[in-house]
Amino acid sequence: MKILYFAWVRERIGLPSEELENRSGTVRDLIEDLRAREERYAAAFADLSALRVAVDQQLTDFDASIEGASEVAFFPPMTGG
Amino acid sequence: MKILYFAWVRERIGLPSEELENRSGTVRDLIEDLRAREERYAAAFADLSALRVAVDQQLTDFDASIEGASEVAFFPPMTGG
Amino acid sequence: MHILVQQAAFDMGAQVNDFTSAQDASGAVVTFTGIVRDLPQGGLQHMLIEHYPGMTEKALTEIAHQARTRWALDDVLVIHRYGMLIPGETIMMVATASAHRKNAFEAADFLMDYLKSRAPFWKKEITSATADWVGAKQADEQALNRW
Amino acid sequence: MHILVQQAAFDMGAQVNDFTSAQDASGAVVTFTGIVRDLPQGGLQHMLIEHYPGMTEKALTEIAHQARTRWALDDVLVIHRYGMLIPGETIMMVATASAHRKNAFEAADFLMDYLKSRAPFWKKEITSATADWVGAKQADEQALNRW
Repeated sequence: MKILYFAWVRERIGLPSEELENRSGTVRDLIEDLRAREERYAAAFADLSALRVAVDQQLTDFDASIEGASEVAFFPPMTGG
Repeated sequence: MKILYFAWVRERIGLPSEELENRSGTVRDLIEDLRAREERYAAAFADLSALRVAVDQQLTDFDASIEGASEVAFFPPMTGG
Repeated sequence: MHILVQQAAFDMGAQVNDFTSAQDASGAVVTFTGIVRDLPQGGLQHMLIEHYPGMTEKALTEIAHQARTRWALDDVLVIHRYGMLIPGETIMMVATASAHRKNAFEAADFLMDYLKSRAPFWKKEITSATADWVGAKQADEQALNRW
Repeated sequence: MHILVQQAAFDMGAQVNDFTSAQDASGAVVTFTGIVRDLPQGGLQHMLIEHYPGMTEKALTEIAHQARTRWALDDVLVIHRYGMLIPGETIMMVATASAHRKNAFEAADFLMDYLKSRAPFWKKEITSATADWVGAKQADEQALNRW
């Protein structure tokens, strides 16, 4: 499972992407695991209201399942246009 | 006083413009005079709801005064754009 | 503010580029372009556009001024042709520039609604068999009530 | 329907001309162009636009499809750049073509609202002293409720 980070989430974690072993549960469960890893993850995921998530390139919410997903991406609200 | 006609009003009357002596009163009075002239004028001015008028190049209504005006134009509703 | 009433064809793309590159405070440019299209039943040979020289420029200038009064715009461009046009040719365009996209969109929409019913242009559609003046649409007159 | 996500600059005028001349049933073309503008306090050196390759194209395609479902459109064009852009450069454009001006206006307005908050782009503004990610505006998120 590929985890991607964009914009200040990428900068705060210090990585554009990383590979994790596939897992079950929801986006929220994944975030708990990441937060527990290191301070930079805890900082990046401190305020979920400032974050958005896409599972397999579809925007979704933190309660979405990640079972069988190949990509999970975290980023701030988008500012296109 | 110059009287101008556009689009089908011009075609029905057969003239793009003509000079009349200056007069007082309203647009409606002028129309009565024109209607009385000839059948082609009567036909052109038969249905005022199908006509618009500009006095000195400002869109106005049939009760507007033409006193001192130098141009009065008659035409159908506009279809620009 | 630029108001052009002309018989000659114009290069829409070049006009848009010139207009856009002249803006330095604006983040948003909206354009509308009107194109001669064929009749629903086909067969349009050309369109004749008549206008009222003198009044046309005044009416367009006044409409553009109104737009600038109502929205924070950095610039407005209106080009409208008259004379004979064939299907596919560009009849007219408006462009608006603003720091904010809502202003640019609303002002362009407003300009089009007013230009459609308040600028002295009349269109005639010519086929091999017919030559008909285009009628004003009730919907176009009603559109003015939105503003 | 044309969706382009690219680093390279594009010629807005040429794109508009190509788009417009490809339409034969449409009487109305509306375009929106977004330009890098300086900060209110000045000093912007450049803007960096990051995006999510793969998802970006999917999101833009889906937004364009939605527009085509909701309005009678003959064509839609979306171009969005990423990478480094300097003030005055064109960030992106959308174009819509329809037989009727209201459809073209509303669909372009809709595309911009969705693209702004639902396409995975992020902007960073670089001055000699600062490098700040542009924050999403509450008003942009609320704009989606109009549709």
